[in-house]
Amino acid sequence: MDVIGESHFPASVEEAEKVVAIVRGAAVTALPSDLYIPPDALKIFLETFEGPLDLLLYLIKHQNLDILDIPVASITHQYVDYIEMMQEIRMELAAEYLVMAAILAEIKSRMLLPRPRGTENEEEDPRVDLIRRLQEYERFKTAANDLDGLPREARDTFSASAALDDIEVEVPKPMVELEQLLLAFQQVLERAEQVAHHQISREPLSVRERMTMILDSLGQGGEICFSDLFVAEEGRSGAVVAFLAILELCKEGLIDIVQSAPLSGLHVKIA
Amino acid sequence: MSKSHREFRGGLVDSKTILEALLFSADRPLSVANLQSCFADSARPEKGEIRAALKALSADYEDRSLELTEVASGFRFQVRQEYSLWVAKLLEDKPPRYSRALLETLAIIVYRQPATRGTIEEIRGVSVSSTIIRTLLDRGWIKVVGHKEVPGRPALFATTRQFLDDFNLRTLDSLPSLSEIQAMGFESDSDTEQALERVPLQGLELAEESEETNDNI
Amino acid sequence: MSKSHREFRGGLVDSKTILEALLFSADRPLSVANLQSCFADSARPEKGEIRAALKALSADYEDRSLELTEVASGFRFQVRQEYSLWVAKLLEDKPPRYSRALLETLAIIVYRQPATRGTIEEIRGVSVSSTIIRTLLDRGWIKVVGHKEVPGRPALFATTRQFLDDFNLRTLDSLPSLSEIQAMGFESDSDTEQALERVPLQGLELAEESEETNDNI
Repeated sequence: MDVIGESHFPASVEEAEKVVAIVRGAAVTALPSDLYIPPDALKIFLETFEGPLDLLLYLIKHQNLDILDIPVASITHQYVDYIEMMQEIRMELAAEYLVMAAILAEIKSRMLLPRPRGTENEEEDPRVDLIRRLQEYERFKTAANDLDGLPREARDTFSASAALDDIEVEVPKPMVELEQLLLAFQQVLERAEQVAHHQISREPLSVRERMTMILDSLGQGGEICFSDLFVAEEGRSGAVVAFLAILELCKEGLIDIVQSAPLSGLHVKIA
Repeated sequence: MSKSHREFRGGLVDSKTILEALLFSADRPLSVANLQSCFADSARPEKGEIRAALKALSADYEDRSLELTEVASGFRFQVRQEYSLWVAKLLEDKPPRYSRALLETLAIIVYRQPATRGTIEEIRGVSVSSTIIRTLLDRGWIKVVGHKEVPGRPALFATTRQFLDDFNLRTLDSLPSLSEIQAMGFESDSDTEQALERVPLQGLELAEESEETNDNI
Repeated sequence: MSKSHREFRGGLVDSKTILEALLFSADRPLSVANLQSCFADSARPEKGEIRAALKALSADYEDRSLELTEVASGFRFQVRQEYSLWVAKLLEDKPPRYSRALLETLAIIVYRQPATRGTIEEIRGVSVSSTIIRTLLDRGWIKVVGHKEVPGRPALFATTRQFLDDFNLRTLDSLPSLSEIQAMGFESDSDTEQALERVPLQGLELAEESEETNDNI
């Protein structure tokens, strides 16, 4: 099945009104009674939803159903069909969709069970909770739209200011305590670890600092003699730091180490 | 106040024009107290005087492209919405367009504050992405106001004054109230449908295209 | 230009008021060419028209605290000298504070230097605003030390000597190492967090006023 390119879409508004949808290049002008989504389109279809509640709302609204009277059986079938299709095309299936399928199935099964006499008032309609959630979600969906519609600073309104050139004032610069900076970094690290797809390596800062120094000096001269990157007074540990910094810069592709002739001196330059 | 009456060319330095100068020099909204504190002790106008001067100032700009508005943290001059089309062309970074997920999260925090992630997840039915929370914190629209005393001590989020300022609101009360629970029927769901327009689906209605272009300018 | 004539309240959107909106929303002087480029091709005024409109605009502000001036790179509105006394008070008022996003960005540059925007974004999980980078560059805490040889040649940021001076450090090495920081176990106490989180992005910390009444003006 081909995914239809944009060019097949109706060119004008009038045309669009007549055409209900385009499937495989052919315009469909009548609404099918059920909602069938070809697998190729499913991914895009689902990406436009914010989750199972959103999808369910769409399904219910699309069929012009009164939410207070959800025909659980048909909705469940349709919903479960999508879940199955998602699995078929090996879409990464969010757990929330599966939970919703389970909820629907449970409601359906409870509706099928005969109720013992006399308990009707005590036992709630199993749909009540779902309806409450859908209604609650819908309120916030509307609220989100309304919020976006408010005039927003820097999008719809812009603050007006005038220059102050002739006015001489020392504007104090914001001060930052070292502790604030460390706290900020600690929080970054915590988050990064939770997410965990990048490893923040534990190199000593001296290497990072040296890397900056080397790049700095290369920025001015362009090319530097390898041995000039080592300072005798720093002793052995200084040399190790410098060497690690050079290796790290090489690894990150930031510098090249070149030798113009065999046995001649090494030179370091910006890659 | 008489001390501050000085003349320049045809103009007169009085509290109204001083307030004008202050409001245009600040890069944030200024409250009446902020404005008062810029006057020398001996010549400090009363709050009432400041308010009267602001009112007169506001009237001066009635026919101009700027307006004096009051938001949560005070007063500011801003370019009227009618001019955003032209001003947008000046901007280096286009104003970001926020995702539905982010706006829904924000809406829940606005109307349910203080709210935990749990509240947001319960209402939206999906887990909250950390990126969304981070973006909202970065934007200065929400802040952590405490922690709920339940296992895990989840953070409680609330909106900030910056949020009100950025949405041109004076108080949370000036937001439209959360819609009543409605029997959900037939209204078209233009957001979803617009997104679905491009999807070749059997049985999916194409949204009626409105000739309005999106407002992300 | 006729296309752009639209009315709002008592006002009229015409080239003069459009120029006014542009000049007040820009954070730099605007040349005649800059101003022209904000109009749609079909409605772009001639240079002469722009100049005439600027002249009229300038006259409108004769009696106000602002004046339209021309500097090397173009036109801008500025606050008249007569008002420097009051404006100075405003600016002395409160040292601004940096946002949490800015501090985190700086921290990542400190510990991962030389770092590209990509590195920062990857670690923080959200995009880095240009404003933050510019603020750090302006402050003299970071500098560009080169460009990474990958597509787009992104700039490599590193900290400066100024950064060390301002934080009272002799070398970067005197900062705690990553593992030390993690072991520090700062109390994620909500006060600090709040303080960091509620800071407006680029603005000044807002004065906390208690008894502000909000009369509509």
